[in-house]
Amino acid sequence: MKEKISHKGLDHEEMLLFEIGGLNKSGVDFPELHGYEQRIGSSYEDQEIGIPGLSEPEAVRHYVRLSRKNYSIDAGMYPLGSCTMKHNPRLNEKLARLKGFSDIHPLQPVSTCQGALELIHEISLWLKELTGMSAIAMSPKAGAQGELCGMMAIKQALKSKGQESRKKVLVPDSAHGTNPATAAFLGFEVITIKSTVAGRLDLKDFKSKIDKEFAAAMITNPNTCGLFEKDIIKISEIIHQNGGYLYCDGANFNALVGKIKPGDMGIDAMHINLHKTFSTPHGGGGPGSGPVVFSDKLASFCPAPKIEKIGNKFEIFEDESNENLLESFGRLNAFHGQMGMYVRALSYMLSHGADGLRQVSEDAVLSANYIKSSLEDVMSSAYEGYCMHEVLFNDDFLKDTDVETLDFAKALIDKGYHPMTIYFPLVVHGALLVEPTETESKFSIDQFILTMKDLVNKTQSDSDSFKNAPKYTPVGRLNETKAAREPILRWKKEKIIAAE
Amino acid sequence: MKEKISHKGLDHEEMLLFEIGGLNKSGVDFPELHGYEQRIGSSYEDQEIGIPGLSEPEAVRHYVRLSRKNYSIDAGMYPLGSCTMKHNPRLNEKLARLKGFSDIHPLQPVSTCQGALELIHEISLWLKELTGMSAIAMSPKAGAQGELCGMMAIKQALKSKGQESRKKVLVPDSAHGTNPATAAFLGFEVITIKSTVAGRLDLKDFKSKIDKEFAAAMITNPNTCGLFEKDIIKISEIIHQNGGYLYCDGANFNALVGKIKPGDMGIDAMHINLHKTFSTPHGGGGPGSGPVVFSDKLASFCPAPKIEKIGNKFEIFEDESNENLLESFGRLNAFHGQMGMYVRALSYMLSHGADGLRQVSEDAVLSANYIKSSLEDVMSSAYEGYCMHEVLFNDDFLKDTDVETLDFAKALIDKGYHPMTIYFPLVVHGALLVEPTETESKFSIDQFILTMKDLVNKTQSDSDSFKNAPKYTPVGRLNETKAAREPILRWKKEKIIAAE
Amino acid sequence: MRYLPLTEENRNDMLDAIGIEKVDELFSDVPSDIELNPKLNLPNYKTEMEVERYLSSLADRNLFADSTAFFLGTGAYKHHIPASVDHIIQRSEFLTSYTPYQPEISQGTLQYLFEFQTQVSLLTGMDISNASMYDGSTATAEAVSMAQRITGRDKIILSNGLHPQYASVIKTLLDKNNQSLGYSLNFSDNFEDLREKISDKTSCVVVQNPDFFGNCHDLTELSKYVHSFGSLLVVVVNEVVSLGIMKSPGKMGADIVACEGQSLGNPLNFGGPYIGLLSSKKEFVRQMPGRIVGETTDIKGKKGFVLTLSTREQHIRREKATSNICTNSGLCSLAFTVHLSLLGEKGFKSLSKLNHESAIKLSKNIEKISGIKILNKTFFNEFTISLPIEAKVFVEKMSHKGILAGVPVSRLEPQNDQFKNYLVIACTEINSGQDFERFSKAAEEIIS
Amino acid sequence: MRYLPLTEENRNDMLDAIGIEKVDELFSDVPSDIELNPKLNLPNYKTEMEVERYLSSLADRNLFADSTAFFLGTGAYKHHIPASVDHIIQRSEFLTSYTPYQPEISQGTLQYLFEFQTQVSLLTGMDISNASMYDGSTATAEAVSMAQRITGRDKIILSNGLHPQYASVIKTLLDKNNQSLGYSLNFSDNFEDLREKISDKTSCVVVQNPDFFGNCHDLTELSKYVHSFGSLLVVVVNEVVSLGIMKSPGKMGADIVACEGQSLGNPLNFGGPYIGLLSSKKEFVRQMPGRIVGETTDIKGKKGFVLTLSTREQHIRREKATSNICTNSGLCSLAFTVHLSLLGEKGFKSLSKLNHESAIKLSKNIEKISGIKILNKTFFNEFTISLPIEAKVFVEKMSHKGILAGVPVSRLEPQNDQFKNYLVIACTEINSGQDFERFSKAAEEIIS
Ligand SMILES: Cc1ncc(COP(=O)(O)O)c(C=O)c1O
Ligand SMILES: Cc1ncc(COP(=O)(O)O)c(C=O)c1O
Repeated sequence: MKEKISHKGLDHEEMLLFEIGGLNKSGVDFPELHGYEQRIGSSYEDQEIGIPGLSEPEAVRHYVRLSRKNYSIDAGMYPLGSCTMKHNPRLNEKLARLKGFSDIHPLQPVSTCQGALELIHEISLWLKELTGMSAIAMSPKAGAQGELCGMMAIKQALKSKGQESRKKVLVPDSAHGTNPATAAFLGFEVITIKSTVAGRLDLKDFKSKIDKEFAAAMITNPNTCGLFEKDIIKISEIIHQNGGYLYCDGANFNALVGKIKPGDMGIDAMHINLHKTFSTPHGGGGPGSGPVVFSDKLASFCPAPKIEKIGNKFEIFEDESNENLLESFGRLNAFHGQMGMYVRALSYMLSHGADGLRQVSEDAVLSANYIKSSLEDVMSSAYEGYCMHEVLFNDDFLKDTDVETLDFAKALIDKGYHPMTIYFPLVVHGALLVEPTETESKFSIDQFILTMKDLVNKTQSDSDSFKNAPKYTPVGRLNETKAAREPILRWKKEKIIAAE
Repeated sequence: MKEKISHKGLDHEEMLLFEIGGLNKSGVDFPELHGYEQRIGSSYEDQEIGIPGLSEPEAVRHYVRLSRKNYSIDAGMYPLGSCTMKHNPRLNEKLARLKGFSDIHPLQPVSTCQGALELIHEISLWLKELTGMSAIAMSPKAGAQGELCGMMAIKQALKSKGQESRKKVLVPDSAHGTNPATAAFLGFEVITIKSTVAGRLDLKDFKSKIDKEFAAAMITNPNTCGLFEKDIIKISEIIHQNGGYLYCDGANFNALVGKIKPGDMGIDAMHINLHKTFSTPHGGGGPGSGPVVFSDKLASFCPAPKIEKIGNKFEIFEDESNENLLESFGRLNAFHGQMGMYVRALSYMLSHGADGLRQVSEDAVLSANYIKSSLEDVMSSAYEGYCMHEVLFNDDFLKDTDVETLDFAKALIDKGYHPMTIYFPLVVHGALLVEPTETESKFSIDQFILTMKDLVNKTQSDSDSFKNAPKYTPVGRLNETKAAREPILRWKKEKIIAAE
Repeated sequence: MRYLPLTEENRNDMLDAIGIEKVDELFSDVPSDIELNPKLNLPNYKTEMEVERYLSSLADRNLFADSTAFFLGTGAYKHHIPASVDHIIQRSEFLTSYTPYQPEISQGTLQYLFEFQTQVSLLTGMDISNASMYDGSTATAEAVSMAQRITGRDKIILSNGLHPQYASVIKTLLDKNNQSLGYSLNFSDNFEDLREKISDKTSCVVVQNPDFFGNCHDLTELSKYVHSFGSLLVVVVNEVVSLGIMKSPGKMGADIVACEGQSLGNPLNFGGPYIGLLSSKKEFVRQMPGRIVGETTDIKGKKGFVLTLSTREQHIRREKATSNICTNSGLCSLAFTVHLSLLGEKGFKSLSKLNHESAIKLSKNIEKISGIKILNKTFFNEFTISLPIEAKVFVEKMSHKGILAGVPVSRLEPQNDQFKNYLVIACTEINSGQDFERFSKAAEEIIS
Repeated sequence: MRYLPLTEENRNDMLDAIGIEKVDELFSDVPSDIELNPKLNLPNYKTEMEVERYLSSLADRNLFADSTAFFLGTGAYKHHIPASVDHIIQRSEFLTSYTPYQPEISQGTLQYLFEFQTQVSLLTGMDISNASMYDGSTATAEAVSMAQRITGRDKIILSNGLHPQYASVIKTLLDKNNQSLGYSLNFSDNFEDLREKISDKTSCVVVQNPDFFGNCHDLTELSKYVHSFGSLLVVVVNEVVSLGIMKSPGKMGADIVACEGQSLGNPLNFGGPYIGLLSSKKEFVRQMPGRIVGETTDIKGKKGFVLTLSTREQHIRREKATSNICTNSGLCSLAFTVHLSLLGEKGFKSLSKLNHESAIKLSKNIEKISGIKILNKTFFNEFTISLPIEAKVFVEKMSHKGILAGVPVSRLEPQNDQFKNYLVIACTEINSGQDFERFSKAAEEIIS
């Protein structure tokens, strides 16, 4: 007899699939087999794999119980800076499941999927118009792949001019990790640019690092401090004067959508996270979609596939030998990108329209500034002035306490909130980056502000409760060091520790 | 500024819609109006109603938070006796939403809904075959309306024989409340029959109460004590010899489905709760569906509508003047019953098939008996011998403690279980009626048994914890007396207490 | 079998624990006259894919509203349901829970029902409401039954504009002494007839508004008249969306209000499941059938909700209960309340106005068709037309053109020749100008 | 606007609190060269119903698999997905949460990922796996990149049976020195060619199994040969269902395995989102890209899960990270693991066998068609046929008969005439005997 698991009211403990499932259990029925002779040849094998199964009732319960251990936007405010955790409209989920979108194969005859191609074409038009850019690559699977796409195009452009020697990519120290990682992955040399005390790119440092090997700069705008790079026009001029390209990380497009056209900033390429600005759900980590818009200069280097309207038919150019792709830098993934995300994002765009999208950025920026001005007195704003769609605090307000940023975040969990992004960007000590998004009500934001104030108060009087937080969660604070030192990365009958 | 609400980790407090919504907020957009002159006449009025709205993000959060305060089958075992809380297959939900079923109007031309009529016809065939009965009325909206349907047919049959003077309906004291309520609603006189110490209908008492005014008996089999009425054949013979009818409450059909045909028991009418035996979800209280099968004797009195296959077309007879409905007792509700439930139930039946349905009743009965035999030592079985799909305990095992059945149930909540049905049936003191259903795994049942044993142990040592239970729930034990004494039945700006 | 977690090994272990060899031993109480394990003339199990394909093939044989120009009403209306409604009602915690008998772990259901009761009360203009009935027709019957108990009188008077099937239900269930209910479906119901029949034996007068033909009535005068006999006025609302721009039944003096609530949150579903709303003046609360949720506090004084006043109900009062209802329309009430919360005052009023405008627009189109006459002086989103041919034939022909044109009155009253050519047409926010043009064009072709 | 909770009044209050009059003041950092509030050549807001109708009209213009006899594969397969999968992935708590950065309130996601990693490791026969990549093609590229880092070598050798688009991706991203990758799509890949090219400069050899044409390979010998040069064997699996009745890559000696996992739990979606699986021997874990979940304990010693070994990742290591990947295929991995948990060993093996049988049955039917030749000696659920006419023309004509007949090799390799008449046909549990008959009948008509 197994030992008893201890649940508490509505909070159920849930063992691992491998502990509750069975090799002879299944939640899927099949018809009888015929027993034909196998045609697989010598790689045929019919031995035990070891994957336990669950009947449908058990499976549903397993995952429902697990789900209840998660925080979600649907259940509460999720002010995770840089992640744009806005509401995910349910209409989008419904439409993405229409069989005409979800049940079509990427390689079925083009004549049989004209609606799908038209949809991709239409979302392309929207994105180009919203960004004021002239070309687009839809296929990147997330922001980071969008960065690869943009930087590959730049690499290809340099190559086409015989400038392979331009190897240096300038990246601000406040940049998201994907920026330097992307540049390095493509063989560029990453040069870090300092930020000023005002949280912007240090122009002097920037200029000083430009030389003949200068290839491109990767600038995030609004940057990860939640601030608009006021000098962006100057920056782009310098870049172009020096024969380089301006890549813009568009992860923070939610601050600008409908409000300005990034094309006006003089950028050459920018990715857009459909899973941020355009509300496709984060799904616990993905999937995403990171289309990249391009300036004229880079348009011809776009990757395959390319979708075009020819007459009243839609065509897809997918083979790199195609005449429309002669200068293309190649292909980033199989097939045509994230159709499921395009449907959701286009549904979002159509729902809002031009007027609604402008309201989105205004409300997002307004909400962030409202939080900033409400908490400025008790916390420590990292920077002066107005912020964009997110507000950055440093840990000065915790200085004379035993509480650190991490403790503060964990205490916020106990109060029913998902913490803000912490310790990012790196340029601010003990950073707390708060992004409310436009889909929080004022009532909800006010509640958040009250809670923050309460917590700040408590840092003086009761620092212990911060160290012990969170205490109302399915598990207490977890030992991450142990996890990394003795990595247990999968279940085994007897536990193994990987990578000793 | 409003006061702060206190959440705890993943557990969010949630205020009333009326406290968080706004009259000028909405989660639905509309196009502009034309402003035509109204055509409603003097009953036109355009004044404030007072219904607050929520944007979609707020609405989703409101209901998601509320949902998280509920227990559900999906999250845990729900052994609520007499309710058959089995797993609700997700396939059924999907199919009920096919537009061909969900998006059709009950009064559209019969030629345009042949598939719907065929479905109703097919589920009728299944139910008749499974019960071994010859006629069926599909329209009743739940078990209780099924009872009305069956008893109306009996009333009509008596009338057709000029026997309106037969007014007495015999109902066992263990019967579900709907039985006497139904009979009384139709103007019958309800005569209560005692149960024996063995938990069955007392045949002597039964016979003694039959006289010339005897109209029918309403017998539940298996009865609400979870026992098979061994004398059912004898009972039906007595009834029929005395010119009466046997109505069978089929709410407990899960113990028998595929295993025996109720028609063999000599019954004249029986309702089936599709929302029990055939897995349509309970939905927090409904909707249900309670088709009634009839013996030959009652077949012609079936209510409208009636669906029949004529040639290869399906016809629906819905008007009582129709020649096919000449003896019909009338109509129980508008339209044709619970289509949404039929789709789910038929999907369930087809999925299981004849073999699977027999397995259902076997597993349900096996599981109940397994619990009975595992807990018999520490608790007090109300009756000897094997039970059917549910097992009934009395509160003898709590005798020398301060703990009452209600306390025991509340303590079970703290351990992560929905309590069994308590204080029903009324014939057993402090009843605890446990129905595991066939969709609990052995692991889950074993866990339940261990928990029950632990709790029973604790009744001796720590009765206080029972009185204070539940403590791990969104609210503690609620004051039901106060609710009934000072009924607050709706929100008002200033609270009102109804019905002083 | 995919839904059955017990393995053969489990079963054997459990039989062992019980101390028996075969599961059939557990059925030993079944007398030998009854066959155990009878042969069933039914197929064996099917895979999920097979079931899905088969039922889809049945679904495909129905002409569904979204694929047509759609104009059916008479108690079941097609409205656009926001996608979030279906997401919420599919939450496991709402979908797979039972009636909230254990309030401490059912606050989700209880709170939304409390909110639902409030919304329904506001809409109908009444003091209180219960937690739902099966549908509009049974809610109406229960309202009548309530009135009988309250007044201690049996006699019922139905207005001639009541939905024929609603009248049928009342007749079937409540016409205790086989009295005439004075009901005979009639287009122009000015209540003259009805006023004449009222007496001090009358328990209640039942009036539908807008009536079956779509006519709108101000019941203020009638209610006073009814009350002067000590009788109650039961108002029936088939299309709750109308309440956005019509005087509420409460304001007009209703004592009990029964509505079909399907229009909010619930799809057409070929007629069910739907949701009955039942409201009344607060002094009648102890005669209310069905479940009611009330506010209370827990041992620590924290607010919470419970099912209350259950001494009205069958599980406590048995043969003395106010009704035999047990299971109600739980999840449909959730859909209703979610949809209405999404709409809010602003949205609900817009929806109501849009429906009315849509019907006005259609009426303007139809007025231009020679041979067709609109009978209504007043209407909300539904009106009746008289055709130059049989309405039944007309709708059949229209359906071949992908238009579901309305409900022929003869579908419900085939025995009454005067209605042969009458068609009731409804129009909601789903109908576009294109639908109206299709209607006109096709209608002209058919009747010419 | 239905998704925006702020009312005008709220906005004004908030502006007041900030101490400004107009929201545009918040944008004062935007230099004047950039136009604020530019005119957008885009329509204004649409109602939910309008959006739904418009996008449905686009969807209606696509011929979807369920409405056809369907035979497409080559890296994207149609399988039956149990209805419960979609229910679970739509749970708010899974759908609307972010990457589990705060483990105490993300144990749901973390535990299923831990289970997912275990399932993937078992399927591939490898020690460890990460928490998913974008898709099979990018997982393959990342596997190659891993091999380059591990071996400190640049050179890559691709087998000629690799999916052409996968080869393209590797070429685009990793062909650092514009070396020849030795890739040229070729039907009968017996690896001779490949063996010849291996040297002690080779970082890895990439082999797809079953290969692009459907041929199955026992890689045991090859892996030994590859290892003898200090190179790694990267195995690519396009159709994970094949792993039910084929030797696992791990067993055959693979060092790194990259799979497209779409076949389990994920619909065709016109090519995305899909899910890349990446597994390896445990000694390579610190070169793994992407997120990995590990087990640990909380302060009270209770078991829990966290993202771990993050010093491999971009947010910690920046330019020194193993990859730039951040967002992965979270929800698709949930769908994968739910589907696989529902199947279990028993179901997965049945599924695998049924797929194989289905393909065998189709092959038997096709063998009877004169003029069509099956090229494969071995296959799992996919094989290649040679037609007497251009494959592109053939599929177009078949599509007019409601049959989506396969993928012409020329779709992916148009420049290579040798493949002009080659068609790759896949067959899964969804295909019935009726589909096969339709295929044969239509094919005979078209080629005769
Ligand atoms: C500023 C910034 N850039 C890039 C990315 C990478 O985007 P993705 O996670 O979609 O790859 C992120 C995502 O967190 C981000 O915040
Ligand atoms: C034995 C019995 N009879 C009748 C009923 C009434 O069924 P319903 O709730 O569907 O009206 C029930 C339901 O609880 C029951 O358990």
